[in-house]
Amino acid sequence: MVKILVGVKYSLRVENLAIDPKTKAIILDETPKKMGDMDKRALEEALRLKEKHGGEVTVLCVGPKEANKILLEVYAMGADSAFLIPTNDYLDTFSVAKIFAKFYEKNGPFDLILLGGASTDSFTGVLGARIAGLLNLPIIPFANQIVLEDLKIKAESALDDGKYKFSAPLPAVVTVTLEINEPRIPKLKDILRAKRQKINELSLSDLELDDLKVTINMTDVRAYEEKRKQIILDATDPSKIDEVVDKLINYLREEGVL
Amino acid sequence: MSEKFDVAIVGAGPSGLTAAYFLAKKGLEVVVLEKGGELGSKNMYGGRIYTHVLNRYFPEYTREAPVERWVRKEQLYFMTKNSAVKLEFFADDAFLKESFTAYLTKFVQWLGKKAEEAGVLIATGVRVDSLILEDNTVKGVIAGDDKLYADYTIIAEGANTLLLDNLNLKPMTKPEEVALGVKEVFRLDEERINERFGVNSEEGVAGLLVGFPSLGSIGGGFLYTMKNEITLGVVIRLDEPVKKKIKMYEVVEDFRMHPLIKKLLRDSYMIEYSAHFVLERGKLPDKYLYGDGYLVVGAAAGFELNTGLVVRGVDLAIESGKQAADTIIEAHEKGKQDKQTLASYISRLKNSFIYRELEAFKKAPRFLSNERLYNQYPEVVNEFLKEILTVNGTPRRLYSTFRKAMRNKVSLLDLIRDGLGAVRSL
Amino acid sequence: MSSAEKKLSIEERLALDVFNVDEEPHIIVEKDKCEKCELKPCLYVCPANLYTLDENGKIQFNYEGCLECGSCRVACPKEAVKWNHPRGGFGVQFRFG
Amino acid sequence: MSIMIYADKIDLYSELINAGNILREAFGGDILGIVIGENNVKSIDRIRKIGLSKIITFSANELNEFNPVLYAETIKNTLEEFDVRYVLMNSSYKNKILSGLLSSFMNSALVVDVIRLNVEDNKLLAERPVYSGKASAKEEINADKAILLIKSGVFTPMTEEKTEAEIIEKLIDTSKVSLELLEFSPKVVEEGVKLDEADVVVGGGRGLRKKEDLKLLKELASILGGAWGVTRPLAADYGWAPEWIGISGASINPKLYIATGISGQPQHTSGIRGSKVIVAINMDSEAPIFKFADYGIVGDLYQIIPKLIEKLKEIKEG
Repeated sequence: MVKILVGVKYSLRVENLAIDPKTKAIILDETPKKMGDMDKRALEEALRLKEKHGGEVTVLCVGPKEANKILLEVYAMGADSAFLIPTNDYLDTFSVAKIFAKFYEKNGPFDLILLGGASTDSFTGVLGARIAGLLNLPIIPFANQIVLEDLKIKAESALDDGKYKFSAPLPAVVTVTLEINEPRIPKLKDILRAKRQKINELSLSDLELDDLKVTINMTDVRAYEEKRKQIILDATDPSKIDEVVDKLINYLREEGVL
Repeated sequence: MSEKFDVAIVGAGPSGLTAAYFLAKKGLEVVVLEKGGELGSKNMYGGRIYTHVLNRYFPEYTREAPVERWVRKEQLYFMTKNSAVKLEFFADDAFLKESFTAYLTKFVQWLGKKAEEAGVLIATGVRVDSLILEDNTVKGVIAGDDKLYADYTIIAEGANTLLLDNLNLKPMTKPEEVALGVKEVFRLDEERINERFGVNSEEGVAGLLVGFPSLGSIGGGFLYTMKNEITLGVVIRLDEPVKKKIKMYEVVEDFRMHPLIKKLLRDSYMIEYSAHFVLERGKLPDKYLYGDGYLVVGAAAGFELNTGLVVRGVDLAIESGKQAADTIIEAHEKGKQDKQTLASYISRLKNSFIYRELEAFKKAPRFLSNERLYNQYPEVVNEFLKEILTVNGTPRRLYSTFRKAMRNKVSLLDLIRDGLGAVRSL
Repeated sequence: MSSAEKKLSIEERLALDVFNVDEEPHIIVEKDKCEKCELKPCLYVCPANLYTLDENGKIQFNYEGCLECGSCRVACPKEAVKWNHPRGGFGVQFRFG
Repeated sequence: MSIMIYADKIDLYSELINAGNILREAFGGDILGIVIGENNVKSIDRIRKIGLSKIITFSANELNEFNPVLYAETIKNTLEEFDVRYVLMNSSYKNKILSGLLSSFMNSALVVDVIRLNVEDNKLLAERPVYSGKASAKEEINADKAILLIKSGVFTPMTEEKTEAEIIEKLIDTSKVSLELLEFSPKVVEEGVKLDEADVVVGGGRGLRKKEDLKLLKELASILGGAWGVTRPLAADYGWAPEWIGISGASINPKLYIATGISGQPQHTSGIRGSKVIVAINMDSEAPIFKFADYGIVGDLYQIIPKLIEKLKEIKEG
């Protein structure tokens, strides 16, 4: 039996970022959103662990009220309970980590915290470690394989310079990559069941975090100009190829990409 | 888990949701199955909703519905490649509340919320693959490995009638029976839209553009002002691009490059590109609209009205949803699901405005499939006006100018014939 | 977000749309049937230009970017287009439909 | 108070010292270095004169390979001992985990992937790319302490010779650490670079006539030290490769992407947006890919790629 806490984020679809063409400011309200790609895999992994070992999967989401859309999906996939902490303010990862830590303490005990390795939008990849730091738990980051045996979690992490196989006693924090699994697609009956499940809402006061203070203020988010130079060289005449290739190599040198 | 509902509805569009709403109000257990991940995400149309049915069934819409602008100006453009003649109707206050512009995506979300409040279970992200057919009776739906039983099934799948076609519940749709609508949405600030179209923030414009927009093919262009956007697009019968060897995705951009349109869209930027079917064939024959255990509503039933000058769908969809709900409520009270009992759907439709209006425009498709309407007349009108408005010292008489404009384009006989045809079909 | 001043390629326009692409194609084209098709209506009707000809004159098709209008299904004279909606929740997601 | 620098590659200390100098000028204090692991400690001479006042070293056997919990424990005590207010690290996956653990311990702000750093009115401002590199975010640090992960290459390495740092060797008790490293298998470079991590990607589309022609891509990719990939039809329809670049496949963010024989359908181009520079080679001058390219060559890829390979080889060989 494992009790697993999974974190999911109501993330921006970065491929459809709404950008004001004049100011290049990001219009967050107009940018479509979804459950974070890696978060979904964390949930899938939790569900698989539950199916294998028995137990319970609790999902926590910190985000705007509309995030209940993805919690419906969370229920449809098979979570036992889903909690939303509605907030419209920008929260840095530290604040979110504090919320998770408090939730863990108040609603635990949990054997495992499973999270996406990084969010789909801001992609900082530090939340899991910050939660582990606050709760003084071991962390296995960016896992692409998880095994649970003898009250220990073993996982393989894909880091910068290679693969690390770690083992940690429970409770532990594990964050996952996109490669770990292929998330299930809910079926009709799962969706109907999900519609009848209740999304629990908790306020920051419920978690005694009224005085939560951000350590970082996002002051300005602006899109980069997505302009390509479109310098076109004609090499349809085979005799030109030599010259054109030389030109290209020079351009690439100037760009500093060779 | 065995699920059984009184009514299963395939498709959360205006017709399906209206039916669901009225059924749930009567205490029936209703489930709506929608393939889109979110309500409204697969719904698309030009941009206008007529209010008469809303006044009757959802009078609170004036406060609640996501209205963009009330249509104050109706514009009709006859366009050639470089010029345009515009007819404008400026509505008085009484007319003002006859229609409004809105996004169907958002309208459906509103309707869905009402249905849920009435007790409907809406399941999004569910693709219905087939219907349960037992003893020649439709007994629910099949989605993947799951079956969902229901006493009544309402097919509200929209103009792209995949379920009906696959189950041979009606003949396969033919290319000449449908038109393809392609729409582009342009963001422009409210003030500039007001200024450019001569309206205030509450008022909007609905434009129909004939001739050049469909490259002289059967069909036309449309233009609606939203609060902060202009929607623009073309509707062309599906067999036309093939005949003319023109590509649909290019037609709409060619139209947009017309000097007049370019001016209207100046400083805006595109935020979405979409496409959807529009029916040209008119309603399905009665026998395909109902059967043992099921009814067909909305665009799937052919309840769209495209007269060339007026394009309507949502009001017909809502009305058919209401009639289907009433039919099922009555049948449910009798405890019957058979075809004979459900046949009262047709008599209800016949008493509603749907049949009256579809009947009235029955001849329209023939008149409207006359190419001259899209090809030659816009040319003639433009050339005629250009001729009489050009001042270059040469005296001209109206009739000879008219004849000159018509030359090589259309014969007087054609004109008379078409004129008579138009009158007969209206 | 693309300026309305100039013509936009179909690629630029589709890039504005929200797609939740299903890994399982929802349209299968039986290309051997296309070889006997002279008219090839799919080339003209598809609003997303998903049907193209390769250098050998053979139909190429890609389901990603599909606006799910159904035109190719109805227009195809050879019944070569096995059309289905994408699985639940997948495919195009209109925001201004 | 002091500023601490930690890098997981010894060469990066000389870049980070320049970020440290910005903080020192604004807030004062000493810049310390912390070096972990036997191999790194052995190379310590390379960073001895870059301007660090002290270098604290840990060279226990257990520290030779990365273990986030153990490394965090190792650094923790030092932070307290030297009253560290700012920690600078290079931005890497390993350091994201390490800094996450440390920031909770320090109760500090944490910014990763920093590409610009400055101090205005005593406020520390960091800029970093967000949303798959499509936008940049300016972040104002609103805490007394901060850990900043700086992207490599943002600061130029310190070349001047400064006073030699004092070396302090430390020991750590590793017995109580809960996380155990069972096995480490270093990345094999020859195995080929992963598409989504590659600095250079060479992509092929339907302009390639047969599967054997992929060797052109492979050769060009290998000479550039990058990865190769294909568009969806080549992978999914023809089965020439297990995965593809595009909206339903891999999204890539290389410094250089070379698209050969690719027409530029949006399904493909939406997956290559993260590329810094895009080169397109295509026969058809009307191909949409040229709109997405910084440099386009209209011509026959079968002639152009071999020529490019030949010339790049010449350059490489001297």
